[in-house]
Order: sequence, then C-alpha cells, then structure tokens
Amino acid sequence: MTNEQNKQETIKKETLWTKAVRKFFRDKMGVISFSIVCLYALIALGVACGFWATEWSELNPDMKNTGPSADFWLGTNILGQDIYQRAIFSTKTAFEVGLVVALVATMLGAIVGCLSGYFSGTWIDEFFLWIIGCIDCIPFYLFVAAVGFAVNTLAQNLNASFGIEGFEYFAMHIAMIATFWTATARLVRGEVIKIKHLEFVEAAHAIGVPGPKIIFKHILPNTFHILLVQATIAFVSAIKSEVILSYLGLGVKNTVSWGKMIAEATQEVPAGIYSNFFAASAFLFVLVMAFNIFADALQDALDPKKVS
Amino acid sequence: MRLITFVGIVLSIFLTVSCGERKTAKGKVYWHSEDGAPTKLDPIESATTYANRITTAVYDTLYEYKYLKRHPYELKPNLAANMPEISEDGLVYTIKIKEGVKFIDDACFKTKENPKGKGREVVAADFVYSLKRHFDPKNSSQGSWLWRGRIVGLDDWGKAAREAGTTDYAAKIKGLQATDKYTIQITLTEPYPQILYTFAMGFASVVPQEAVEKYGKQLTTNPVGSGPFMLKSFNKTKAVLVKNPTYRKEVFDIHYEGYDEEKHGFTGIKALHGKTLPIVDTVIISFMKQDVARWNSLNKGNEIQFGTIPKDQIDNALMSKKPPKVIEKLAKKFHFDYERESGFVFSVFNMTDPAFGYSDDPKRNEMNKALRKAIRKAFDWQGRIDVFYAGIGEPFVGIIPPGISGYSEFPKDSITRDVEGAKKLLKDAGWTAENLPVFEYPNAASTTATQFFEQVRGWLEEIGYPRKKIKQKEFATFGDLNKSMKERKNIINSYGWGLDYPDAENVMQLFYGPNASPGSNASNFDHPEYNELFEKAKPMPDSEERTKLYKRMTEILLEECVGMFGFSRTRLKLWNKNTIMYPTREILSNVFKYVDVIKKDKKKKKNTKADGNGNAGDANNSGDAGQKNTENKE
Amino acid sequence: MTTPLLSVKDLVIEFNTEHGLIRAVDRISFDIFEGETVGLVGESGCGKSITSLSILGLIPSPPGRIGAESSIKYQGKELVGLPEEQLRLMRGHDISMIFQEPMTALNPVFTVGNQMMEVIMRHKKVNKKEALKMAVKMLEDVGIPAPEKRVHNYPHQLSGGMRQRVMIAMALSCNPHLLLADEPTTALDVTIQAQVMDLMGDMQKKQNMAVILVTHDLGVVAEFCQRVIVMYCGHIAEVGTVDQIFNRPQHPYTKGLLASVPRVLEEKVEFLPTISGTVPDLGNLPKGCRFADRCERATEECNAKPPQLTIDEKTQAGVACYHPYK
Amino acid sequence: MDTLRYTLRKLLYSVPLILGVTLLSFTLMVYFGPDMAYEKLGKNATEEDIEREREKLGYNKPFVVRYGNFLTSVLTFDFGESFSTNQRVMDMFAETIPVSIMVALPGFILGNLISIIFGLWAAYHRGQRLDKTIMAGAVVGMSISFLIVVIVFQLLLCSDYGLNMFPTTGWEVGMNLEEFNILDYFEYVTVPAICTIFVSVGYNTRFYRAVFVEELTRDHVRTAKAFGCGPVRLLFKHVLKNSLIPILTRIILSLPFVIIGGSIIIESYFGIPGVGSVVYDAIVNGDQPITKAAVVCTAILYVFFLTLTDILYQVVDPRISLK
Repeated sequence: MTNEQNKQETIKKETLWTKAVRKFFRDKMGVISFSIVCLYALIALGVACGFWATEWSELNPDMKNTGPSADFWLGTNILGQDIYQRAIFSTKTAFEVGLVVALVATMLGAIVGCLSGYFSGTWIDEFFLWIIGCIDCIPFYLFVAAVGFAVNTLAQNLNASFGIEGFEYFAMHIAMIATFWTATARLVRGEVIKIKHLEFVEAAHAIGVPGPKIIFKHILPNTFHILLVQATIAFVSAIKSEVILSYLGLGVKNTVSWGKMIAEATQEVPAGIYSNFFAASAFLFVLVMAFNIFADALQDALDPKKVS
Repeated sequence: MRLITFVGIVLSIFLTVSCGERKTAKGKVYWHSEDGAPTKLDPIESATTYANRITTAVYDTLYEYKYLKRHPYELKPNLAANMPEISEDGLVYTIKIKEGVKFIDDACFKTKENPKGKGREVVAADFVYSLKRHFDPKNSSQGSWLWRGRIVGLDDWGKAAREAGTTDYAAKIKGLQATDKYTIQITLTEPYPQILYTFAMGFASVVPQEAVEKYGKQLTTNPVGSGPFMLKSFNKTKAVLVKNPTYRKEVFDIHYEGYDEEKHGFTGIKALHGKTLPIVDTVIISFMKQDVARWNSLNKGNEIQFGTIPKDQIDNALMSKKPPKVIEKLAKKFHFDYERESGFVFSVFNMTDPAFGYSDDPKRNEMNKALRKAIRKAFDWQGRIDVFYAGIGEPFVGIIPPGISGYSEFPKDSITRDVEGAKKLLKDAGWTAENLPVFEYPNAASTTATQFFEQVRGWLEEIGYPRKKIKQKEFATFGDLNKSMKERKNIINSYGWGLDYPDAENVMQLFYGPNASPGSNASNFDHPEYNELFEKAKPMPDSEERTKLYKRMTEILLEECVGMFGFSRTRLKLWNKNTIMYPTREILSNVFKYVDVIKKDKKKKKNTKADGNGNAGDANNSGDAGQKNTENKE
Repeated sequence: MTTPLLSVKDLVIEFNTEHGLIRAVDRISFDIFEGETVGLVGESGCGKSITSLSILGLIPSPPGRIGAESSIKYQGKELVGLPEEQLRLMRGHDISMIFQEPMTALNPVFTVGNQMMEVIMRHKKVNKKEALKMAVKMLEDVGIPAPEKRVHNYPHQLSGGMRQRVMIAMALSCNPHLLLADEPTTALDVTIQAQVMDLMGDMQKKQNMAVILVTHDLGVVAEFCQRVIVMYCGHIAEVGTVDQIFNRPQHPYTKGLLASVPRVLEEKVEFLPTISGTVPDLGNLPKGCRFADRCERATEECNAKPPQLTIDEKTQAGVACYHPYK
Repeated sequence: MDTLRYTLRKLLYSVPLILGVTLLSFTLMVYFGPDMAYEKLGKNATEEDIEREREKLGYNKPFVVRYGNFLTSVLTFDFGESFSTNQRVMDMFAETIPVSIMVALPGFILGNLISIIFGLWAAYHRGQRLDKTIMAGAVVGMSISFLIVVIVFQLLLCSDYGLNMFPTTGWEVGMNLEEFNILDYFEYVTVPAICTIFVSVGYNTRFYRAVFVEELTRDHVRTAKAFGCGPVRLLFKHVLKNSLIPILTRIILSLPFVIIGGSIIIESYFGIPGVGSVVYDAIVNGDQPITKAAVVCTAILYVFFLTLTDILYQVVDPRISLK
C-alpha cells in the first residue's frame, strides 16, 4: 500500500461521509428523529449516572394503582411504585440492551461477513455460510428461548465451578446477538466480495500486504456504512424483541424495562388500569419510531446509488 | 384506506355471525374453566388439581368426599361398597367394592369372545394392580410417596422388580391383596389413619390392566375407567368429557351429601335431589392460564360458566371485601361464593444454606437466626395480602391453617411487621450493610412473580438491606425453579401448599428431616426434637394428644424461624346462574357429576343473543333465589 | 409547407435533484412534418432522449416535469397537460417509440408474442386469435424467419438484432404516424445496425410515417435523415437539412462535432480533432451561450446573453449563434 | 425429469444443513436444556427415584451417544413420546400443526396481499404524497410492538370493554371435514388474523415497495408505458410478474416458520392449541422429544421450500434454468 493509495482512499471516504452528513441534515424527518433518539440517550445517560429516576423501586403501599398526580406524574402501579420513574429508568435498560446487542451483533456479523467474503469460494466461506444457514432456519423465538436457557445453564455451571456470577444477566442479550448477527454477516459478505475486486485491494495484494491486514484495514472500513445501518436496525429489533421476550419470561432481570411494564399491563389493561400500558408503550413507540425513521434517513444518506 | 375498508368489511361480515352458537355438543353442556392445564391424565402421574379433576371423573376411586359437607370434610364410599372394616390395631383394612360396576367399552377389552370391546366388570384385583403401578420402576409415579413404606411388601415388590429388571404384576404382596372378587385386604406396616384419604385421591384410581397394556404411555389420552364420564378429547387448552353410558346407578341424595339450606340454598341444588348422576351430558373444561381471557370469557355469558375472579379484577368486581360481596351487575348474572383454600402460601428459608440457614459455627448460627428473624419482621403480610390477594383474609400464625384438625393459636409476633425491631435485631447480631449476605429471591418468570420480588426488595431496603444485595433469581419456568429448590440451591422458597387430604399430618411432614429435598421438606429443616415428635404423632389419628404434639412442633418452627407463614388465600368463585352447582377446587375433585345446567329454550336464547347480554335473561327463577340468599348470608 | 405533424414550442424539462432544480431541456422548439426523418443529435446528456420521451409524456414525475409554457402539438392537438388516459390511447397507436437496448426494453418474462399482442389488442379492437395473427404478420414484415415459431419465444432466446426487429414490429404494429427511435442501433453490432436501419427505412416508406431518430451517430443521420436538429446542453444549437448541416455547418459546435467523426472515405486519418473543454454542469450553467467556454469564436456578447434560435419558415433551418460560420 | 433430478441433488446438498441444525439445536436445547427429572416425579421423590428417572430420560449418557440417538430418531422420523404429556410427538404435531396453519395462514396471506397492493400503489406513486403517507404508515406499523397490538385488538374486539364480537380465547373449530364449520372458523380466526396483518403489513409493504420501485425503473416498464399500458395492467402484469422472485422467496421461505413456529404470542394469548405454544413450552420445560422433532421438521421443511423456490423461479422467470 502506498501513500498515494492511502490518500485516495481517504479522499473517497471523506467524500462519502461528508456527502452523507450533508444529505442527512437536509432530511428534516431524519434530523428530528435523530434529536429524539439523542434525547432518549441523554435520559438513559442521566439514569445511568444516577441523576434521576433513582426511586423507581420504592414502594408506596398506600398509593396502589393511582392515576397521575403531582407526586406521581404518570400514576403508580400495583405496588405503589412511580410509573414515571420506572418508564424513565427503563430508557436506560432499553439503551443498554439495544447498544450491547447492536454493537456485538454487528461486530460479529462484520467479522464473519468479512472473513466469509474475503475467502469466498473456499471452505472458510462455506463453513460460515453453513452456520448462518443453520441459524436462519430455526424459528426466531424458539432459537432465542433455546439460547436463553442454554446460557442460563452455562451461567449456573460457571457459577458453580468458577464462581463467576451474573453471567445469566446477559442470557437475553446473548440470545438476541446469536440471532441478529447473521443478517449483517450476509450483507457484509456480499459487499466484501464486491470490494475485493476493486483496484486498491488488488493493489494491496500485489505488493504483499498480509491477508488479515487487508481484511481489517482496507476492506472492513469500506463496509462501515452497511454496519452503521445494520446496527441501528439491530438496536430497534432488540428493543422490540425485549418486549415479547419479557412477556414470555425471558426478559431482563433485576431491573425494570418497558417490556416488563407492558407484560404487567397485559393483566391490568382488562381491569381498566392503563397507566403502565400507556407509559411504557408511549415511551417505547416514540423511541422505536424515531429510531426507524433515523435508520431510514441514515440509509438514504449513506446509499451511494441514491441521487435524489 | 383500503386496509380500513377491508377490515370494515370483514368485521361487518362477522358481526352477523360472531354470536354463533356452540354446536359441538348435544344435550346439556356444562362449560368449566381452570386457571391451569393438566399435562398427564394417567392416574399415577395426575399430580395437579387440574389433572385430578379429570382422572377422578373418568376413573373410580374407592372413596370420595361428600359433595356439600365441607370443613370438616367427610369421606363416603364411591367404588367401595361401604366404609372399611379396620382391625383393632389399625393395621388391616378390609374393603368391599360394589358389584357389577363396569369399565367403559373400549378397544382394549376386545377379544375373540368380546369383539365389540364391551367393558368388563371392575374387580378387587384391579385396585391392587392400580396401586402396584405406582411402584413399578418402569413408571414415573408422582404419588407413590403416599404409600411408601406403609403397606407390607409393596416397597419390596418394587425393589424386586428394579433388581430383576422386569415387573411381575402377578406376584403376591402380603399387604395388598384381593381376597376375593370384590374384597381388598390391605395390611399396613404401622397405623396410617390418613390412608383412607389417599384412596380418595386420583392417584388411587382404578385402572384396568388391559388398558395399560394396550395403550402404554398413551393411556394418558385414552383413559379407560368406570367413572361417571368418558374423555372425548384432550389437549393443552381444552378437555371434553361426555357422560359414561354404562355408569352405575347413582342417585343424588342431597341430605346424605350434607345439604344445608342456610349454606346451599342460593345455589338451587335442592332441585337436584333424587336426580341420577351424572346430570349433564357433556363437560367442556377450558384451560385458561390468562386471567384476562378467563374473565372476558366468563363475562360474555355464553362461554365458560364458571370462573374465579382474577386478582386484577377484584377491586372492580367486589363492592365489599369483609365479607366479600360482588357488585350488583355481577350478582345479577352470577352466583357468587368464596372459599378459603385448603392450603396456604408461605416462604421458608433453606436451612442448609450457610448464609441464611444452619452454620457449623455457633456464632454464625446465632447470627443467621437473627437475620432470618429480622427478615421475618420485615415481612409485611398485610402488604402482601393487599397487593396480591386483594386484601381479603388474614394471615395465621403457625403452620396449620385454621379450620384444619390440629390447629392451635399462637401469639401474633411472628406475623407482625416491625421494621425497627428488625433493624435492632440486625444491629445486635452484628449485621451491617457490608457483611449482609446477598439475598437472592428465586421465582419462576412471570410478571406477578417479579412484583412479589419487587415488594420483598422494598421491605428489605427498609430494614437497611442494600438494594444491590437483593437480587432476583429468575427461572424461566416453574420446573426450573422446582429443580433449583430440590437441589437446595435457593436461599428461600416461597410457594403454596395445597393439602392432599384434610389432615394436619400433611402439613407437619413438610418439616420432617427425612423428607428434606428432593422430598417435600423444601426448608431442609432437620431438628431432632421435631423429628422425634413427628414420628410419635404419625400413627395417631386426630386427637387432642396429637394436637398438643403439633403445637409443640409448631413452636419449634417459630423459634428457629424456618420461614414466614402463613396465609390461606380466599377464592372468589362466580358461576353463571344457568348452572346449578356448588363449586370448589379444594380437596374434592369428582364434582362434575353433580352439576346441572338449566336448558334454555331456543326462542328465549335468540332474544338474549339479540340484546347482546348473554344469559342475563334466562336465569330468572334461580336468579331470585340467588338474590335472597346472598342477603341471607350477610 | 403544410402544418407540421408535431410541433414543439418552448419545451422546458426540469428535474428536481439534490443540487436543486435542473433544466435538462431549456425552451426548445422544432417542427416535424409528415413522412420526414429528422435526426436529433448531440452528445450524451444534451437532452435529446429526454426530449423524445417528453413527447409521449414519459418524463418520470417526480422528479421531472415539463415547464408550464411548453407546448407539444400533435396534429394540432396539445399533448402537454393532456390527461394520462388520453395520452395512453395515443402511445403506440399514433406515436410509437423504439428504445436503445432491446434486451432490457422488452419484458423478459413474457413471450414477444404476448407483448406484441398486448399492444395490438389495446389499440385495435381484435380478439386474441386475430392479434396473434397480426403479430405473426408483423414479425414476418420485419424479416424474422419462422415468425409463427418466434412469436412464442422469450426475448432472451432471440439475438440482439432480432430483438430490435421485434421492437420495431411492435412499434409499427398499429401503424403510427410518428416513430421516435431512441438510439435504435447503438447497442447492436455494426453489420446488424445497417440491417435494422434499412428495415426502418423500408417500413417508414411503407407506412408513410415521420421518424425522429435520436442518436449521436452522425453517420446514421447522414444516411437516413432529411433534416437534423443539433442539441447542446439542453438547447438547440442548429437546425437544418442534412446537406446544410454536414456540408455547411454554421454553429461552431456542429462543426466540432462533425470534425470528430472519422471519414471512411479519406485514405488515412492523422488524428481526430476533439472539442476542447467539458460540457458545463447542468446545475451550474453559464449565463450566456452554453458553448461559449469551449468555443474559439466566443466573444463578450456570447457570455452575456444566450443567442436565440431563429428558424427560417421556408427552409426550416436556423442556428443559435452570434457568430455563425457562413 | 430435470426437475426431479435437480430436486434430488438439492436435497442431497441440504444434508449438511440438516446436520448442522440438528447439532446446533441438540447442543442448545437438549444438552443444555432444562432437566425434567424433578418435575416428573412430583413433590415427594427420593434421590434414588430421581437418579433412576435421569437414567430413563437419558441425561446420564455421554454427548455423542445422545446425539447419535437423536440422529437415529431423525432418520426413522420417530421422536417417541413427550416427556411431559406422554403423548406421541408425531400425534401431537398432527393435532396441532393444522390448527397453527389455520390460524396463521389467513393473516399471512392477507397480510402479504395487502402489503403487495400497498407496495405497488406506493411504488407507482413514488415520491408523491400517497407514497409518503403509505410509507409513514408502514413505519408506524413497524414501531408498534406486537404485544401491544394483541392487547389492544383483544380489548377492542373480544371484551366487554369493546365490541365484544369475538370469542376471547379458544379454538372451537371442528378439525375434520364433518365437524368443520366455516362460521366457527371465522369466529376464532378473525382477531388473530387482524393482529397478524397489522404487524406484518408495515414490514412487508416496505419490502415490497422497494422491490417494485426497483422494477419500475427498468426499461421494459418504460416500453410498456410507451405503448400505452395503463397503471393497473402495468403494475399487475409487468411489474408484479417480474418481481415475483424476491416476493416468492420471502413468502415461501417464511412458510416453514408459519407451519412449525406458529405464532407463540398469538397462540398463548388467544389460548389456541397450536404447535407454536406446544414447541415453546417444550423448550422451556425441557420436553426434548418435542423440541427435537420441531427443529428437525422446520429444517426439513425449510430445505423443502428452498428447493421449491428454486423450481418456482424457473416457472416464474424463463431465463432461469436449473443448474
């Protein structure tokens, strides 16, 4: 790799990224949704730092299932806990789940996709494709449930034999990661196969840059736009799946989440108690909606083919 | 827009047909609901109330409880011709069974001589065979513990089969014999006054060997019994029972069953006196785990006819709680009754856990005891009852619930919340936020379970337990939780215990050392004095002497602070006014045969359908009676 | 001369892009008369294809749109603003079109017969059987061997030349008065090109229709057209007969364009002259003449104000230049 | 003949896939799965009983042996009896799969049909207000959690608080020809179908629109327009048929999940005795015979449908030939 090529590459990248940013900021909906996401992130950060929603677990035995009031903006639940604080606190849970799942799944997808694409046509590629194929043909919730339990069992074993604690907390995360990475891997693989035949890669080859370096230094950065979009999609899917998994009893533990609140609401709504339901679904809906629009805008901005 | 139009069209089409009628069954149909589902209907594995209700309906047990006589319960002969002859020493039971009782017609009876598979007569040997099945090592019996070590030779028979690898059902057992076609003789190793109760349980149902041989494990869906009903279909969500056409003649004698105008008048059961059982032709049992679904379905009026009021609806459904009384709207449509469960909910510490239970270090042992007591003081029974049991009922002290033989009174301090006292206890024992052990509250994943946990966390936080040290140990299913409990991995176990039979012995054995996990003693409590007293009381029938022993045993439990007990939940039952019955889910299980349904004439039904008000209109006659009697009750 | 078959006046075609509004075609006017063949030439991107599409109302909208003052009259009937339903009746019936790439222009998942019959049945009240017959006849007319067999072939089963013949057959199946041929031979082999052009010539004579031949191939224009319209950057640079344009080009751009075509007649070619400079960006057009930057004759005047095209009514010729070659 | 040979070869190639799926699911669901011994023996078992039960359930055998047994059951297609209900697994499937299909299919088909229509409509009007409205609706649809949809629809349509037009739960539909009644069927299937449609339309519409937009930019569409083709014919003849490949792929490859996976949420919320909840419970409870059978059946169906799509491609697009 010569400096020349390096420079060319950076120029190319810069133009893609600056163009993307420019395009993104012209998309009004995209900007609005991005600000909403940022607002949520801020809320989550504040929770994590202990600035607010610190009393989400406090019981108020005399305030069972009350409606909105000055003390409890969104009312209380059956244990007299403040639903507003719980909803706010859940933002942190959502971001934690979303970020962990999105980052790890995308990273895993990127690495496997890169290797698979780079070695396309060899047994390595076949092997990865085989794994992806196997995972993709097990129904989603069944697979998530199975991984969840396997991780739980593993966590117990780890706890018993090595004294490692708290691993089971990530059972749901791991389950989701195990299912989400395949989509990214497939996309990255396709892109890498395309990039592989571009000049700068062939040139790097020609001057004897070692394989791994080519993959991770030259090819991987060029799939970054895909990864970014995939990560946003994984984030949304993770938050949405958490709701279903919480309902099925596979959700997060020791904390509160919108999914848990909605699961509680499944029993309350028919009794005419809506506080939990409205609070959690509104928070969830706005974030997911904003994230979806944001992901769309991002995709449009990063799509080099798209002109208008 | 197109979607909306489409939905609109679909809806308008169905609007006209949706109130269609249930035409799956002919004759009188009673539609029952349960809040859980049975998995297996083979008597040796029918461990749940849900399963028992079906097994006892399709199979015969030797004895059963009288329908209306409750608290105290009273046995009556069912398949048995009369009450048993018991030898002086209480060891030998001789039981005659009814003659001429037939199994249902089934393919398993098909032989050359009997090509249609006509059901054969039930004989004493069938009972012997059915009991032996529990000890067959090939089977996974859930009820064998009822007779384990109790009947002479039965355990050895099982052991021999285990060693031989084959089971010889023909082998004679000294303690369990059919002395003639209709006589069963049982010899016990020691007096076991509760044994007759066990013969009223689904586990002791009489199964023909032919059916077991033909269906093997599939017996679960192909029950062949001699009970009042036959199983027509069974799956995860529904079971359908139909009248057994060859059922023996049995007449409903309400006075024999314990009818009391005061208690039972409002149900209209009086009208059923002298009717031949079973009364309805078909029983549909819907297994509805979802409270919402059950509640909606019940309220529709034309679906399930019986249901309990779910936790979340209690505030809406009741106009007063002491005593429970339903609101006008419901009282119009339904009969209402409430009943304390024959059992209780409680929490016990795992006494083998070094952090909370026994410790070899005497100092730590004392500290742990103080910790347990502090936690008990933090426990807010009223709070728990208010949130989870709709504020109905009172906790009781000790382990034997009031109303069960052997109950005695104790001072209330073990169920009184005392935050300051708890803090003091902790401080005095040397506990600080730093050295307190992690409190892991295990539960099976469900929203209610999480709410339980959150409440406990709230209480513990109040006595100075750091939030970070209170953790939820969530298991995906009850099975996993159960396993963890049986493997003694939990520090505390909160669960409900439903009495297998109405006798305190069934409660006291919960803390008997040798019954420790995987047995029913989930606390793994093993106290020499307690064990000794338990063994002493074991052969005794209910008596003042035994009550005294039980009282002392309970004191030991309270002093050692094995756990937080206890509370018997109150079940709030509603049943549609077009059904005549006195439902229960405690102790009794073969109750469908007494149910009657008021048949509506066609014309009337159409009218009620049209006003969309379900069956509100067709319960007139019994409705008035209901009103009157609810008033009487107050 | 009589009234023109097609009269385009002040045609403006704009596109909404991320760089703002772009005028791909800016106030162009020309007339087409019955039975004549007119070449519409220019470099790629000069707006010639768009112009031909606009006649049929096929500008994708959004992002494209036809300017408000534009007028396209066919036999005196205004096409701009005509309801889609009425335009549809004319497409393929009065005005037909042939596209550049016959492989993609034909629907790959239907047989050629199916596609031809669809057009025939839409515009002529005939049943399936008759339509099939007519399709076979048309295929025969355009010189496809064994047409009754070919009619059941899928496009990918035919060669490039054959496909273009099918395209022509389809275009002519309803006897249109005007045929728009958008680079009909560009994608074909040279030998096939001549055959296809000959076929078009024959068919034109047979059916007496006017043809607008959109191409950048001046050789083809010279051979087949009577008149030529030269476009540059959304403007018409020059209009004239083939003779005028090829032998006496007036616009510097036309001259440059002609100079860059190799002449087979000459013994050998030293080097081909090219027009220096690049085509201006449509989003950033100069105020004056759009060719000024590349023009050796450009003056102040050229940069100040764009020259107007004036067409001589009699000769139907004209040039948009302040300093035309004489 | 070609098709047959192709199919056979394709199925042969799929053996590694099935092996992989079985290995993966075996490791996850069986080897690490829950232990049922305690649950099977009730509240008062002895250590000895439990040890014996473990033996019976095969927990004590080494991994390889257990996996080997699993493969044998795959080959013989006999998965034995459910641990928790003692019913034969294949009987349970035979009973529950038809129910799941009947519950899922109307919503699945209508959901796809509606989405295709929306997709075509939006794509045709690309960039216009209509397109934007449909796409905004799709995003909203995508953003609402399935669980919320189910709760709301059940509340609106099945309860006293709402219209109360449909049964809350259950499945009182005759599952054989004599007992089947179309009205019963509509009664029980409507609300689940509406829920399914509601959640799937958002995703599907976006997908289909993208496919159609791509197709609409093709030259042959312009040709069709240039020859006077109207929008309905253009969309339903030219665009739809040309985009059938991605559509078929999407639809057919999700069928195995519709058949075996059912919809766990719908089935558990509406109390429908379908295969989805059976399988889910099996995983949760460690009812291994069911789990094994479910995964194997899904994998086999998947391979089957994969082959089917390849064959259908050829029917749909004459350019494709089986290689």
